[in-house]
Amino acid sequence: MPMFRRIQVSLVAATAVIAGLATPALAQSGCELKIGSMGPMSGGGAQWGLAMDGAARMAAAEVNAEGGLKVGDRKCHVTVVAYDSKYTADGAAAGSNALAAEGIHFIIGPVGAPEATGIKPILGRNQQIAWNGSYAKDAVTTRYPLMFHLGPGPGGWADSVIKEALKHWKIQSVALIAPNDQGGTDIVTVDEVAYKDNGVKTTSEYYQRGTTNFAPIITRVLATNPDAVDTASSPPGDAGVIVKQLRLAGFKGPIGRNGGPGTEEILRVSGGMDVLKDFYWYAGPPDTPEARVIDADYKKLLGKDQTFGASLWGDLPGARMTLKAISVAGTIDDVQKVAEVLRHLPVDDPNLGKGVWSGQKQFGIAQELMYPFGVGIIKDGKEVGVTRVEPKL
Amino acid sequence: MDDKAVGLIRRLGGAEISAVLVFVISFAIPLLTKNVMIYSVLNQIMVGVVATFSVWIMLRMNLLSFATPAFMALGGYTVAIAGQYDISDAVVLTLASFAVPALVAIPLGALVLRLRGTYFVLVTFVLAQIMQLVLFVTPGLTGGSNGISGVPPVNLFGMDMMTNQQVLLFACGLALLATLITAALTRYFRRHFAAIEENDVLAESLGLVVWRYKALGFVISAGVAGLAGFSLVNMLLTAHPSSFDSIISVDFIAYSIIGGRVSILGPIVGTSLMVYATNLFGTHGQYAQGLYGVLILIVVLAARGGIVGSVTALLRRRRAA
Amino acid sequence: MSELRIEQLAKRFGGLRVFQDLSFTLQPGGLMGVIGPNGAGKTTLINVISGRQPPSGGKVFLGGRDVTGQPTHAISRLGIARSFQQTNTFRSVSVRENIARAVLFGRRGRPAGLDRLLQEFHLTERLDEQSDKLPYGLQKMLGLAMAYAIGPKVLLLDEPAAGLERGERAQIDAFVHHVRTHGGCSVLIVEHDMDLIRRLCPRILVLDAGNVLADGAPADVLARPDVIKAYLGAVDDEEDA
Amino acid sequence: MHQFLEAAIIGVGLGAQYALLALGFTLIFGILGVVNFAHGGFYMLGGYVAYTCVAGLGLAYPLAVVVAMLATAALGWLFELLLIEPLIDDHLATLMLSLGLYLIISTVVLAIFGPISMEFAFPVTGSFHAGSVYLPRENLIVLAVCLVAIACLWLVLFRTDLGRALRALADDRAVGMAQGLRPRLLFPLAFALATGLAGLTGALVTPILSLAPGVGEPVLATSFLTVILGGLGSLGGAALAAFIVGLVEAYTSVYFGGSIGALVLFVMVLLLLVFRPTGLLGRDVRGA
Repeated sequence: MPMFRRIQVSLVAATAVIAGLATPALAQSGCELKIGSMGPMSGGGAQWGLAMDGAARMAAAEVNAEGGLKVGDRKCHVTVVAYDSKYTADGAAAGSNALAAEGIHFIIGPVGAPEATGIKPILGRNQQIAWNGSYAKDAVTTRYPLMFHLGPGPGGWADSVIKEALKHWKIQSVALIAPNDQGGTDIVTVDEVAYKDNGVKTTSEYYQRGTTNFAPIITRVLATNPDAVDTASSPPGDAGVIVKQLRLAGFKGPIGRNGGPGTEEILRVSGGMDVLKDFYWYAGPPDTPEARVIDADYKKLLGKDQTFGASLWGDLPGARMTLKAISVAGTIDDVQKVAEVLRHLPVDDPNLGKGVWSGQKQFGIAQELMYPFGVGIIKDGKEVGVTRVEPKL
Repeated sequence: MDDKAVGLIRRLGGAEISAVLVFVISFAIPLLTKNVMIYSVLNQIMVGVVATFSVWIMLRMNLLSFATPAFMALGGYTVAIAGQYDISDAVVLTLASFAVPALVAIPLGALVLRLRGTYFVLVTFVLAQIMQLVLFVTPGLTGGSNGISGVPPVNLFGMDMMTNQQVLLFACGLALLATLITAALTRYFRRHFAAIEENDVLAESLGLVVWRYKALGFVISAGVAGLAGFSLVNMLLTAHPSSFDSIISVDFIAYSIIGGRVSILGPIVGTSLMVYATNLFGTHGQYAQGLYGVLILIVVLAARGGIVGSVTALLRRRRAA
Repeated sequence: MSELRIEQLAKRFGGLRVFQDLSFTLQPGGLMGVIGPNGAGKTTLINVISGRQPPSGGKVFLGGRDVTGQPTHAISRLGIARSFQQTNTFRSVSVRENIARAVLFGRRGRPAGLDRLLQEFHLTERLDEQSDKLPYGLQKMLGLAMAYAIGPKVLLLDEPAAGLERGERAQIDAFVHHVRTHGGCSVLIVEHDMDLIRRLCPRILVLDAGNVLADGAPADVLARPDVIKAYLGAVDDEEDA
Repeated sequence: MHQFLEAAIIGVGLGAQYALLALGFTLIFGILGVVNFAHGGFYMLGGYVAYTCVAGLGLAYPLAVVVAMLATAALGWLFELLLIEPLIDDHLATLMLSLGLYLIISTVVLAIFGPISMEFAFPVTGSFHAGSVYLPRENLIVLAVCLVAIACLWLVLFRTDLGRALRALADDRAVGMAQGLRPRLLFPLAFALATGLAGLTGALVTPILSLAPGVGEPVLATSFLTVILGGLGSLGGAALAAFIVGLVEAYTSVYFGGSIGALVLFVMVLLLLVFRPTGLLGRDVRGA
């Protein structure tokens, strides 16, 4: 009866793969604490995902160097599992599940707004704490209390950046340029409000992500004769090209970046200080000797240079605070308890200084870490310096 | 087994029956285990298989379609938008998520089915990109680049499908429905599709109305993709443009070719293997893509006709020996 | 009945004229041959009549009904079947399945004498073999059998003997005889094999440079000096373009 | 008015780049019947090879461009010979192979060079200004080189025996082979020619734009669009369509902005196909 046998065979073939999934998860030995890192680790935004991973690995290495994380009366060895969530909503959702399957309750990441959107609803199901570094309008909400935010977002800094820029230049109108997806539009809408509050007229221009030549967009933008152009949250590579092409087109006004780190890369891609000329930007954690210690420690602990710049500085406190909260709560399983401890931990990083739990005003929930940050100014091709802004609620 | 039963099975098709059985059995898995990894992978497989069926239906007629994400988006956004009007009845949503993309496919089909071969491939790719842009420029309806989040759970027979287990069970149900539709279509018209796949000039000269079957296949394929979109949105509780990026069609095509295009079991095997591999590789961070690429090379070079095709050929050879 | 009438048919590809002003009538049950040197437009003629290519001018009538420019499947369903120059079967499936598909798509049921035809070609004993595993000659006969299996009134044969061994060519005669007696078909043959044409066709049409050079009984036509000059000097077994 | 001129200048510049890419893409398709998903990967690779030559080996930039072209051509040649060749008639399989290769190329680049943009500047800077219209010098040079490359390609294809052989294979492989052309020799060569062009474009264009992993993806999409518009396998069509795409992209982006601009371009291509299903200069296509 060949027909019947064929059914059997094809059934076996089809179910084999599904059955193969049912292998039991790794058995745990001793006290081992696994934490996750998440973000785009390939493609366009890879540097941010890899910075998250670097931060998680550094925080883990710090406690391991002291013999492990003290949890109750045990010392736990901390390891990091990375997940490439590809800057997509489903990538992050799948990542949450994949990490949950390895018994991971604490995730450093994800990075992008789409990822944050995707992972938020699932954290409750999987009992996981996550730290997103996105600039999404709803980076944290009361509805998903296990989501924390590596702040500040544009809502926290934009006003200070604009006020600082206005001290150096007369800006009555600004054109903002950003990608047309959530990573762009969310920041631009926040920036627009901040500019208007400071009496600056705005126009916004969105481009298709993946655009490589910005000359047409720039021609369009310059037709409105803006006093300044703000590259908002355009990826640093894109922003560098935008700067270069703006200057080639003869634009003489100041160029801003009210949208996150990456100035070094912009400087490199655009062709240097002479091209950049007049530039103001949100500089992330201020470049202080204490912050620089992080780079030295990273090299000492992980045996290689950190190549993520200030991104790593910004991500590190989230990882450190998480481990601290686990230690204080004395549990590696009770996520609710860890979250509760975390919300009340004092915000004081050995390298970044004193900060606050912000977010109440913008999001209605104070789950955003905000440390001192800097506003950088380059004028006439010379770096004027970075002004330190203390966090305030 | 008596001759009548054998005849019936042969008429219905062994592979088709196996495929349906696989999904019937899959209902048991969420009831037997609580393992999050299995839930997660299985849920992705359930979504992926449905989307891959949509590609596979077109492959039955030798048409390689990149348009699946566009129709998935139509189905998914239909559900998300309905959710905003508090429509959460599972039956209504299932019908809508099938019907909306299928209806849109009718005029689109008239446009793109005139094209053959690689033109069809490239144009469907353009269609998927247009859909992305349409989402971006219609923030009022689709939430633009932010998508629509907080989609309410579907309501099946008065019960909200909220827990992980219920979501997965519902995904299994949608996959079973998609399998039934796909199996019924490709089995009932197997001769027509096979003739078009192999030699549409000859088929037409023998009197087959080729465009009619191509149109039918395209419309059903669009509807099935819509079901995949529904399943995905239901899993994420969010309809987001990044879920329907044109580039994900590459995954579904890879699933069906790696699994094998000759049998309906191909998409199932291909999707299961590749989704599993993706999850395995996902924790290898930046090397995930490369590992995926290597896997594609290996399967294409080592298993011509895909996995199911190769296994079938192997068995046939052994039987002949 | 199903008389095939061609009126002033013309076909151009861009500036290239394939044929023009072509008129003839094929009576129900009739049989005619079309000959001409390579590139005379013989295959294109079949393509245009069967709807595969649109004509640039002129009309095609079947049984008095204008079928010009109809799609291939429609013309096929109205009763005009064609065979192809190269072997043309569904290669990956069995002989049985090939025949079954032709019968299914033709939608007229199994035509009279189909099984006897298969027997005559010795295809009956190879029904379960995959069609592209058959010897070339048999594949060709299968292609012919499939054209007949849709139950046509008119059969257009495109170089049925091309590629066949001398010894196999008698099967073409048998096929033509069979479809005329059992199916009542009229047959139009495009062919290079002059023996075959002479043997079979009571009437032949000679095409040259897109025009009808001669039309009549083989004995008369083939004796004409212009026909000999235009065509017979260049007889060969090559397939035309 | 100056916006109008500006858009024209930008459009022609874009068109020249797109033409080099699309010519290679359509060459591979026309001759081998392979839809090359790795085309963007070769573009990216060209950029990185040139960068390595300049920054790592200290080569002069023009020399680096040549090296990049040769290196990508060599990789294309090997890829065709070793992987594509055995499966040449299975269009789906070759499509998947090129996709797999693309994923591997991007991963290798990411692993070696890291995720951030490279510091890779064009050796010539500055721009010509005429009133409010400007023309960057570097763009002018790239445009010139692109046009020269297109001209060279045209000479090779239409004035040499190799070119005649390649075109004969593209027209009809069976006839070409019957005439004694040897696909085993010519196919890898055609593939290498096309990937070399992509590498050349990458080496030329990435320094004036940016060089990072992921710059290959939009290249693939644009090549698709251009080739559809021009007519598959038609070299003249690809060149013509490249300039049309470049100009339409420039004008729509300047007058309607980024998102709408892209949408207009896509819809335009779709509409064209309604009226001319074989593209501007295409003929009937073989099945895929």
